Amino acid sequence: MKVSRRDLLLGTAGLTAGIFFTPVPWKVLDDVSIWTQNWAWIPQPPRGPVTTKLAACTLCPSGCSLRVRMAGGFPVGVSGSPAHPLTKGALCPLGFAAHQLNWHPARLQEVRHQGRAASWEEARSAFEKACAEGPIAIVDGRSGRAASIVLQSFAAKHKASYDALRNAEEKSLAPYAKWANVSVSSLGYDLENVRTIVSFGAPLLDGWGVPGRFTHLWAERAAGESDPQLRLIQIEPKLSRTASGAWRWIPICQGSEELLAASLASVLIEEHLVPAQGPVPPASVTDAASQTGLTPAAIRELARAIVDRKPVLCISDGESPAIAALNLLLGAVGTPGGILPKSGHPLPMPPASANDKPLRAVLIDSTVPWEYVAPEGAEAFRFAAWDGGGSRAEWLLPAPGFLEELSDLPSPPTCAVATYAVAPNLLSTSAQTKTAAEFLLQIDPTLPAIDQTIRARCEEIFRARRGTVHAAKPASIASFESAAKLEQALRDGGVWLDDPPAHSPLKCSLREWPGNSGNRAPANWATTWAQPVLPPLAAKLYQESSLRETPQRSQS
Amino acid sequence: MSARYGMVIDLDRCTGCGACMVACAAENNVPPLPARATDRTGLTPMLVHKVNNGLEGAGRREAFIPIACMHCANETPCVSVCPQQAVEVDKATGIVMQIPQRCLGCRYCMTACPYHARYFNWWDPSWPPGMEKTLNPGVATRMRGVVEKCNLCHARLHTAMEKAAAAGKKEIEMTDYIPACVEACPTNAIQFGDLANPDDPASQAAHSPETFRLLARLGTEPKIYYKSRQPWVRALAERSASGHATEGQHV
Amino acid sequence: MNRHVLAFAIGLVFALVAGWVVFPRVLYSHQQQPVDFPHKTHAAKSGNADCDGCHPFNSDGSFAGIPKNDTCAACHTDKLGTSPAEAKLVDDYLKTGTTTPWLVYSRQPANVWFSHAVHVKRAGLACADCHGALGTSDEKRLYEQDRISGYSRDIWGHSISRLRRAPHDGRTMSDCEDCHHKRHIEVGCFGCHQ
Amino acid sequence: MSDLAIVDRRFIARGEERASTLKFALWLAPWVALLAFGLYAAFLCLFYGLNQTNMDNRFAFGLWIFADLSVIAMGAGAFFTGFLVYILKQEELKPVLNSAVVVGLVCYSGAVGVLMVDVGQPLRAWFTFWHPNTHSMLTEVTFCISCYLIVLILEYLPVLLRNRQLQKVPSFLVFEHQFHKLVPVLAAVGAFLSFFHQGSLGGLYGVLRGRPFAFREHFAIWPTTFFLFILSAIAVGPSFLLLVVASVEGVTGKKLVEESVLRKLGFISGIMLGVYVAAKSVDTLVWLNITSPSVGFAPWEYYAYKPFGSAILFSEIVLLGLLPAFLLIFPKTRARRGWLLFAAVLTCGGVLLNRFVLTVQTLALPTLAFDDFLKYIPSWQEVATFSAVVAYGVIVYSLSYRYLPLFGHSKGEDKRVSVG
Repeated sequence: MKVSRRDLLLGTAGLTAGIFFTPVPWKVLDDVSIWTQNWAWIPQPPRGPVTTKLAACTLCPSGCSLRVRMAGGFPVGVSGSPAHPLTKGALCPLGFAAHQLNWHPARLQEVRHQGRAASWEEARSAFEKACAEGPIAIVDGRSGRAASIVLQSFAAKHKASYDALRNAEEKSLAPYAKWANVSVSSLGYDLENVRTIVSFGAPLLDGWGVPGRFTHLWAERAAGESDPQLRLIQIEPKLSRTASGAWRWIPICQGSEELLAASLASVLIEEHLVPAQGPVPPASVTDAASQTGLTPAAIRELARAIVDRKPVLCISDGESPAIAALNLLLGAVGTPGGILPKSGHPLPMPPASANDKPLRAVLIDSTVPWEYVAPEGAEAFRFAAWDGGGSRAEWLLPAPGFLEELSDLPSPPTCAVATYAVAPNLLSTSAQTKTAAEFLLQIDPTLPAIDQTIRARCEEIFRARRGTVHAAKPASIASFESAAKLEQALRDGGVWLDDPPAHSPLKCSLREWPGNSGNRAPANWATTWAQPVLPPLAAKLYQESSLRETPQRSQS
Repeated sequence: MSARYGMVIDLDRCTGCGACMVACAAENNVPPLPARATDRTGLTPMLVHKVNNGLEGAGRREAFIPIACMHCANETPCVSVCPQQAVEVDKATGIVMQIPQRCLGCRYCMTACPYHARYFNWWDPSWPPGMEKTLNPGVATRMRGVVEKCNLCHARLHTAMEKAAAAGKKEIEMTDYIPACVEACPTNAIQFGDLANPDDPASQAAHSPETFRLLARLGTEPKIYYKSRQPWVRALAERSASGHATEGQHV
Repeated sequence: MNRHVLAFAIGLVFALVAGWVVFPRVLYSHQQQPVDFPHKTHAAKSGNADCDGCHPFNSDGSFAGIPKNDTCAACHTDKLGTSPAEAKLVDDYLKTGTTTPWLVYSRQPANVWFSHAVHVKRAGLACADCHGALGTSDEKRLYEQDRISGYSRDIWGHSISRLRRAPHDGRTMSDCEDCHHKRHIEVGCFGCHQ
Repeated sequence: MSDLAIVDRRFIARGEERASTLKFALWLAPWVALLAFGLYAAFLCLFYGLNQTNMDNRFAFGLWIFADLSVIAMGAGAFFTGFLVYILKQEELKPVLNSAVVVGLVCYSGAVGVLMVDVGQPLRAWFTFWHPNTHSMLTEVTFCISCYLIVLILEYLPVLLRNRQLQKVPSFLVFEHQFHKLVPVLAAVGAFLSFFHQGSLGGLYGVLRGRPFAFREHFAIWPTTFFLFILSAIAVGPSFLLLVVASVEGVTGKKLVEESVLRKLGFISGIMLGVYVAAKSVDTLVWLNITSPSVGFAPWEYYAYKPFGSAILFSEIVLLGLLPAFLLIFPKTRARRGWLLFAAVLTCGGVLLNRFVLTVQTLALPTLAFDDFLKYIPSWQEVATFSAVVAYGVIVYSLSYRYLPLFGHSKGEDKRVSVG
């Protein structure tokens, strides 16, 4: 029989009617929705048990203790460890997303020579050649580590110069070190006992020093109080975060800090607010007033306010002898609540040997910030885990990333009590990466290996029988039966904190009032991090909120 | 048991460092967004606003106001508007929650929220290759086209509940349940706790006279309390509407 | 006229057959487990008849789930028998150290939070209450996966209409809800979603 | 004559003379192009997500929601005319009934189309039917609009079946005759549904207690905007229909309906508009003096931001409300076609402005003391998608006009039984 058009029509009608009495439309509708809930191209977190490990952050000299949550062999979360005696569990914003840094697009994956892929062998032979021809310099961004010892001793053996760069906090301590003829790393601020802090532009509440150390003190003793136990006087041209949180904000003209310090000193002497000692500052209040933009009355009022509550401590942003001299006058050097020498064992620190001959090559450790520019004409061997935009270097050598390197952490800058901790390598390094120390150790195996140095230092601490190891619960050194046990405790995330210093007074002799130094370095993470290397989630602060102004350096 | 979790935020202690924002994003698998994203299309379940007292010169002061979902307890604006029950006030915890898998992305709840604490996934989430290994196992990633917001780190509550169950306990230990932003704050500006429990320090702090809440007069009973000793901060935060006291940073 | 009815009826029947018989076969893809695993035999030979012998709870209360290779290796350091399945396990996975890619019948999506501790330790459910006789049979089950949603067939249940299902068949959200209602347990969305 | 033209002719009712095929094609071409462009934009939004738009977390609603609200208000002519003709027996409006149905169908289907692009997860939109939240105005809107869309399709069916070719199928003829008995019922159902979703659309904003600019006092479970939207919708519906008919007359150069019909539409529109403006004024006063201040929002602050000064409120109520109402009610002005059309345009403008204010100004205004007044300019994808709806409307209407007896009964009608 012939199927007519109408039959087909009716057949289709039947089909359509029928299909609604089957699971097809309903199940497909449901499944399609489920499909949209589990799109294959959207990554889902790993399954499996989560374990927590203690570690230490090596992104900056502060060496905060971390609690790292691990799943499937990878870090899935970072938070501060409350056991740390200084940070008390605080971290900087970068720390909380640091576990993602190893997958940052700017991560260096391979040796690069003049922008082209190269091999470690080539890098090594090139460096050995440079060493042979000489002179070379080795630049270390964070001296005093076990790795620094390797760099130092290599420099010593191969007639290279060893330069240890200092960050702004360390620079602010440099004058006292010079006058007392001790090493900068052996000095620190006794913030815990201060009652008045006069900050000349130091970003005390914005990434200064060890995260949490000062902010905790400020929060407990100052925040929002009209008459706080801890008075913070911020002298700074612009309204910074620190200025906003300060007890008093004194806006002055750019660059007139040291003149103001001098004039304050003269007022203090003139009004007998301090015992007259040391050189008399040349500054007169009136011309200080004209240059700082303050009235003479305001300067005098400020001087009185400073000494109203003692002990008082002045902190400069970067190196500033004039402000250091003011501290001397205020008697804030070598006394509690002032600048104190660390007791315990300040690590040996050779002076940065100046080299007059033009450098043949320079080896730059991964701890050196990207702002550092290699001397003209020197072949630069730049170690780094991430490319911070400094492709100026001849050689880019991939260094281990976050939690990938066994390292140790000597006392952080500004800390008045000696500490020591070990940063374990929770993650295995890829074969492609090497630290500068490893690189040099391969060239000269006689250098002291990292773990040997760590062991030696643990034995040193163990022998000295001073201080406490802060872990889950604090344990005094005396309670350890062997140096090996101590080392294990530190490798498991413990932090050794020396006993409070037995006050060995700090002798600073100063002939005349120092002149303006001028140099001043911004010091907090918001401005010193080259933006391409921010953890992507920290970059949200700049990109997806108006909380922070993008750092000027981000243009590079 | 019926808890009412909430926070007390001491604005005087906030230095605006942003640690809470980063910790929140990391804990909740919030993706980094494409370069086109701005503060208006971003995903910031915890967002710190920068405000000032409107003065110039030496009298000028700035303060920081962290804003997450306020978990409104009364007439919760976002719950009643959702056409398909993707938003719900949890009976046991008082947490206002958003179920991305149920959400159809109509964004009606976003227009309903006076705190702008709800965020839309304008993009499919994506991470640089390999970074997905670092996602937090407790939290499922969202897909584009849905709304998300603060759920008081509910994954951490789950973990605490499981721990309690395994130990044969019915109630969780509050020490096991601390939201990421609370844990992250370097000045302990954020107190977290069960506001229904009179013995809870957070609850005592919240019900003390010097606390206040944003847009309290709308009558939605938010469970995020604030305090500040600085009159201008109180005045600014308590005043209901006016765009004059802010830097034009959000545009 | 009745010719029209016939045409309509043919279409109707065609639709019904396609929808009820063909569709389920097309919708699900069929996969074999990497290694045939007879639960019953293992329970007998290994001596621990209880599930938590191989599926224990972690110290933090989380559930270990499918055993890792080392659990198998505890007995299968080397081939104990002659079965090809064991040979495959030992040679391909235990020796090479690659995790065995077991297919999990009751795997829930990432947005679901299911705590075994809460259900077993607090509510006191037995494994079989949800997983049926899985542990006490040697049946080699196929793993069936929904081609559209990517879910295991056990989630929807084996009856495509979800009517007249076997007791342990189906783990959809409504199944969870039903059970909770039966026991008068009230959990909000985030009781089970993450 | 080309074959195409011949086929084309076959579909046009006997005795109706229409523009030549070529002319018609030329008329359609630009609209089809616009439609295609819009569909492309919509595809971009569906494929890449809503990052293609300029909406953001603060401006969660944008051009599309404004367009939906407006279009649906304009479509109100369909249910209201049906209501007038079949329920209130206003027989003289019958001639425009069919084109009212087409306008309604176009507006509603267009709105639903845009909505499907607007939501982030259209494939999950059906959850609203499966897990409805009965407290949500949006649920009410979704249910009513989808039901009413079906009603409109049913109402359109008999019109469609009057096509010359389709009438050749006897069973269709039978069906259509039977169906006519059903139409009054449909009209009643449609009216009922429309009342609710028009209202709920207004309710969408009235319930936003978090947005004191939009929040209004409640009667029973409904905020006043619920009732204002119903009133404004039935006020603007006839005006829009009037404009459509007039412009069709303009384009075709034919007199399609008696002038009296248009006047009648205008008059009804005017009356309703008058009622609306009165209610709106009262509501505004209550809101300015009680509702808003009671939650701490001084009303003047709403109008402190340019360009949304108080002028916007004035024009909404007086210029585009009171004035057209007067022009439409006052016989002398209504009698003059020019004034009639002008007033109708103002009426539409007023309702458009009202929808704009509720959608855009509500979101632009700050709520927290420290957030800002925001700007939002739609992206080209948004504009294109929206314009696709317009194009779609014109195309559907043109086709309906060409092939279906939209206005009154064509002469071919009585012969039709002998045909086929």
